[in-house]
Amino acid sequence: MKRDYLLFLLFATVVLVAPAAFKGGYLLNVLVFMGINTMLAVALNLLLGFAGQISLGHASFFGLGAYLSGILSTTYGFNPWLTMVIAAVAVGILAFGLGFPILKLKGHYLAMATLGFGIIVYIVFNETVALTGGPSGLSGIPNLKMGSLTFDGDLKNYYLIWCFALVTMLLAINLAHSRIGRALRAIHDSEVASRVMGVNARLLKVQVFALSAIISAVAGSLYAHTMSFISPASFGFNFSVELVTMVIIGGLGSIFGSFLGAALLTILPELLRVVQDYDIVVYGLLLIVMTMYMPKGLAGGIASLARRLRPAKKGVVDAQG
Amino acid sequence: MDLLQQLTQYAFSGLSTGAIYALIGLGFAIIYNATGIINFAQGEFVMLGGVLTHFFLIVLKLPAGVAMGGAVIATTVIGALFERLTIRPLKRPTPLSLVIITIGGSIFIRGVAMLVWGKDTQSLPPFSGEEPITLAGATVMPQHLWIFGITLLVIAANKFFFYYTIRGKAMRACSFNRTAASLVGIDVRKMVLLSFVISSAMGAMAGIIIAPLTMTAYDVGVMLGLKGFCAAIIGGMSSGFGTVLGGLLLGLLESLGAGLISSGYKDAIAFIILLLILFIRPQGLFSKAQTERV
Amino acid sequence: MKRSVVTCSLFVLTLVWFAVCSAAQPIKIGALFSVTGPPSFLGEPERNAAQMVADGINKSGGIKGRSVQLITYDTGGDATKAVQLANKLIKDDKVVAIIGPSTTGETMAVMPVVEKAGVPLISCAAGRKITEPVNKWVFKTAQNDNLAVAKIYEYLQKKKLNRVALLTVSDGFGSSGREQLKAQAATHGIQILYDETYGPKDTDMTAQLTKIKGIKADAVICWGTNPGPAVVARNAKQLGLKLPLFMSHGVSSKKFIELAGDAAEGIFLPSGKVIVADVLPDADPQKKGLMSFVKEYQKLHKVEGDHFGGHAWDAMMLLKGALEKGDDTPAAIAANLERSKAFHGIGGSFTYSSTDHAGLTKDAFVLVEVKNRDWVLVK
Amino acid sequence: MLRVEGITQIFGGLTALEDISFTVAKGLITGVIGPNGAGKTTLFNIITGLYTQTSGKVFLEGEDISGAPPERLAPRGLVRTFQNIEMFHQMTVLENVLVGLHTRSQSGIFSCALKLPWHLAEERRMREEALRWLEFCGISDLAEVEAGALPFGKCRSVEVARAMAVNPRILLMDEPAAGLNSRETADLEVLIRKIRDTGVTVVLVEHDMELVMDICDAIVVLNLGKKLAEGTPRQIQENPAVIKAYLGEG
Repeated sequence: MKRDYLLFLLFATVVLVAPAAFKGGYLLNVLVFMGINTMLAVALNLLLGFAGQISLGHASFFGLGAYLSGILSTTYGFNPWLTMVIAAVAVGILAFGLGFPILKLKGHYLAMATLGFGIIVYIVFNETVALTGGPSGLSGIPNLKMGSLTFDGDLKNYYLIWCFALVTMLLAINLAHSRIGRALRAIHDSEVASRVMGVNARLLKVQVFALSAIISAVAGSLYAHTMSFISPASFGFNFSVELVTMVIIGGLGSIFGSFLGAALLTILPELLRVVQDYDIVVYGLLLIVMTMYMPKGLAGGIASLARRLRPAKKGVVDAQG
Repeated sequence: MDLLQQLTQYAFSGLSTGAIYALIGLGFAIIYNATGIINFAQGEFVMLGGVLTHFFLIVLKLPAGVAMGGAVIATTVIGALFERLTIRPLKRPTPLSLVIITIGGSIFIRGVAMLVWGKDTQSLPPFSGEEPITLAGATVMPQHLWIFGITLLVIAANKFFFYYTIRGKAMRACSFNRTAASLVGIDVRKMVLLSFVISSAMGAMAGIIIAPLTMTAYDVGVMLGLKGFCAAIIGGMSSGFGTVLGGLLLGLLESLGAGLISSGYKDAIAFIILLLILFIRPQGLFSKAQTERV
Repeated sequence: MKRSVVTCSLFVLTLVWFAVCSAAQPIKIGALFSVTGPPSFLGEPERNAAQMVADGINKSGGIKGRSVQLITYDTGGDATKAVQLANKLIKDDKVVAIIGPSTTGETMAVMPVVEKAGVPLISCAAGRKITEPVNKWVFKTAQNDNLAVAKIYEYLQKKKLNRVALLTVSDGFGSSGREQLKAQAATHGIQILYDETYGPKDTDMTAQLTKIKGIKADAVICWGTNPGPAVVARNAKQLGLKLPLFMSHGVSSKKFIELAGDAAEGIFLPSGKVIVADVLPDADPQKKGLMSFVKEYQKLHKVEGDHFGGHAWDAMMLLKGALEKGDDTPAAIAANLERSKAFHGIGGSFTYSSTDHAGLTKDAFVLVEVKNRDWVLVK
Repeated sequence: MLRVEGITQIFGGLTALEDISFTVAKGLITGVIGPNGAGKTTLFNIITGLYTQTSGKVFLEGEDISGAPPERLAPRGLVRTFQNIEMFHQMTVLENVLVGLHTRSQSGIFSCALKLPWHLAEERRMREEALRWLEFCGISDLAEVEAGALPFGKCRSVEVARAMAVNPRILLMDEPAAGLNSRETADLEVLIRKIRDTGVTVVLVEHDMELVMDICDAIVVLNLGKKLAEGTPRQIQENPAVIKAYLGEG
């Protein structure tokens, strides 16, 4: 437990000084998106890794946050900070209501239901042209402002987004080590025993679902206000799959793993650009191979590597002794 | 055109599209029943059927029969390889890891198809002419009749295989209880492989017979796969009439929705129905048996 | 003495080296095309055509003695990626100008980026809102949708076909066309009786067409890109829908005729002149350029050059013109682009001005009809 | 304390329990015994809400709790342990016991995530109490060990500590001595008595007759889904029907 907080402190320090190394280059811009993806991956990990419930429609909550915030601030002239709060609350309520029937389902049926929900939301984005601008998107979304400070440059956005991402990570770590986090992990290990201990598994799952949706909506709002432009294509089924991939590749239930997964998937297109059209093939292959040979993800892989190194050292000492 | 005539046309159009969904849905149901896996790559088998036939028939200029046979065989080999290389080596398969692996497989297959055959949409000649057939004031294409016919044939073959052959019975045994099946000497792994073989062959067949109507390209598998999946779920994941009825119902509702309500929301209507069914009757509309899904 | 000779010659050598270097320093031009993803039918020919122009320039000695380096990135049709890659082009590759992206959505997303950095962008997307209102840094080569719509509506007006049914695809292309179709209806005395959309991956449109059959429309306008319109054409034939069918310039390539087969016969559509290049009168100022583009493209890529590739061809040529006129700083390029006059390209004859960054008139379009599996000019 | 009335459970065509009725007195240790397949575990599953019985009723201190799910029974003081120990393997022993305290803490999802002050105070209180229960079961030294790494015997103790943390009024133990060696069984006997001495009513299903006869105040005997006998250990030992059932079964 202490180790997680120490690691977090170290991580936060790195994040805060990192921009110095990039001097406003293009990579800084990639890091902004990495921050948003980290928020989303951590949010989904709460659901997938802690509560063990799959969602193939999480991009829709991201999109709902982006559109609610975007429409309210652009078309109706609300303050962007206010619209962020409105979006978070509205999406939270929606997810809470949806959670009860949808989380009754298990496994593939849950996957299919969340996928279906994601597609419905996507179609609504496309079809309500008067409101969302339809497939050609919504442009001219105002930047966030804080007094005289407008978040419009990469560096400013970097700090804005990463503040949110770090807070998200901290909240998730807190949650993992609390009453709720323990109950969730208990459900994961033995649902029967946890129920006998008085854990209301169903309510908890729904609450986590809602929290996860709220964080995703906030990320969506941030995305809308930093990009100034949103279109439905960013919130489709593919992105939902990409989010699940981030969580799985990073490691289920590991907060830092979610960062690793988000980082890898944000950087991956940059790395794969050399292979051009082959990137989709490599992406599919990576998904299969990682799931097959690294079921605990990058975080699990690093942890077991560390474990393997440590006894080796001890072994040497023993041999000498 | 009066309303009644319009409704007849909606019904015919819906049922024709529904038959396509049904055929694809059956592929899902077979793998699910034998293994408990939802194969998200099923749509890609459908795509492969169409794209490969186009490749053999138009590019390599092989005779039609050879081209179609070749497409089915090639797809089946790919399906079997997919199972051998990705599903079988899994030490502890969980529903989650299987969902991700089959999604990864579908992305991979789609990517390879794009690289090999390009991004263009291709059309295939219909089996028997392009003269529409008029029935009760509504029209259908001869190809639709082929789809209906082959769907019926597939159901009959399924019924026969699963209830009257040793292998089929063994596969059903696996779906009820894998451990028990292996205790009585059924090679469960072989059955899983067999289910992938059957469903990829069926997917390819579906892809071939629908391509003259819907055209084909590397990316047609996604939406067709999802719709087929919907059909299977509405039908309660049965590998017989349930899924077929599910597909027909889905097609019908889509067509009526597009004609009478709004064609932009057509797919949304389909998925709302799916959600309602999952919420209210997760065992599917047509089956009574209570299975482990709630 | 000896030493000073060495120093002198070193100095001279350094100067020469610098001169050589700066002459060899290529002009970097960025390109964003959606080579993969749903709009790949746009991005692929665009990338090919842009590369073809760049290679052509370099083969013939470059621009003012300097070669051109084209840096192309694939956006996959994703606005987020387009923004990231625009940033990459500007910040890391330090390009002087960008051509693309392929779609209106991506262009709208990229616009704030180039505006902030002060780098000219020549979009290959059709959406009218890209250049209206005029943005100092943003130009476009694809014909505005409104010109295509005007072409169709003028013909309808002439033939007194006043009641139309619309069927548009629910993506950026379709929704932009739909907007224009609705906006211009009144001024042309057109009445819209039916207005529905279909999904880009839909495989059956009989329901919509049945509905259209039941109303008293004079013509059907379908706005989409392959394969949807081909499905519409086939379904219309199946249902025996006898109304004149109009498509958009989104399907003005041989591919559409191939996909729709016999059902394509008699279909009208507005198109850039490229598909009818061979039957244009010799007096047409575009003819020479069109013919050479089509042939050259065919030589390299085995298919005839279409007007999507033409957008990128035009963008590269306009850029070349601007670079020949002045400095290679982004600001100078933007200023010189704005002075482009009567450039006879693939999409039409371009004349940019400080109030017009689209540069085309409706003469850029011709109305064609499909006859015997080929295009015929409609007079 | 606990009263079951006419419990009948039919699985498919098979009658697992038929018209079972008995009462468990407050503050005592009651044993439920019977040969394999007598329906003991099924009965436990019904009482604790994991199964819903075909007919019959369960009362907890006069209150009808038939059909209530387990998560609703825990706050009312009805808790059970499992024959094949349902441990939370990936959590430490202390965390296992903390889950037992779930119903006795209130922090919601937001105050947990935000680490609000009252949540921190509550967390401290819970930790102290959990440690107390570990001490009660004599395993304080194992607090930080991952539960999955424990030997079987210790798991029993953790499970008991976890159950006691719920603050039960009545504790149902399903074969607590199964898989334990004689020394561990002796320890268990002491522990069960200790639990009773805190005022908790104990019901246990057990095969180890020696243990049952030793510590139980009352015994219910089931055979083939029916109640065979009920009484003090001595009465049961002398009951001819019981003797026949056991000897007859071999």
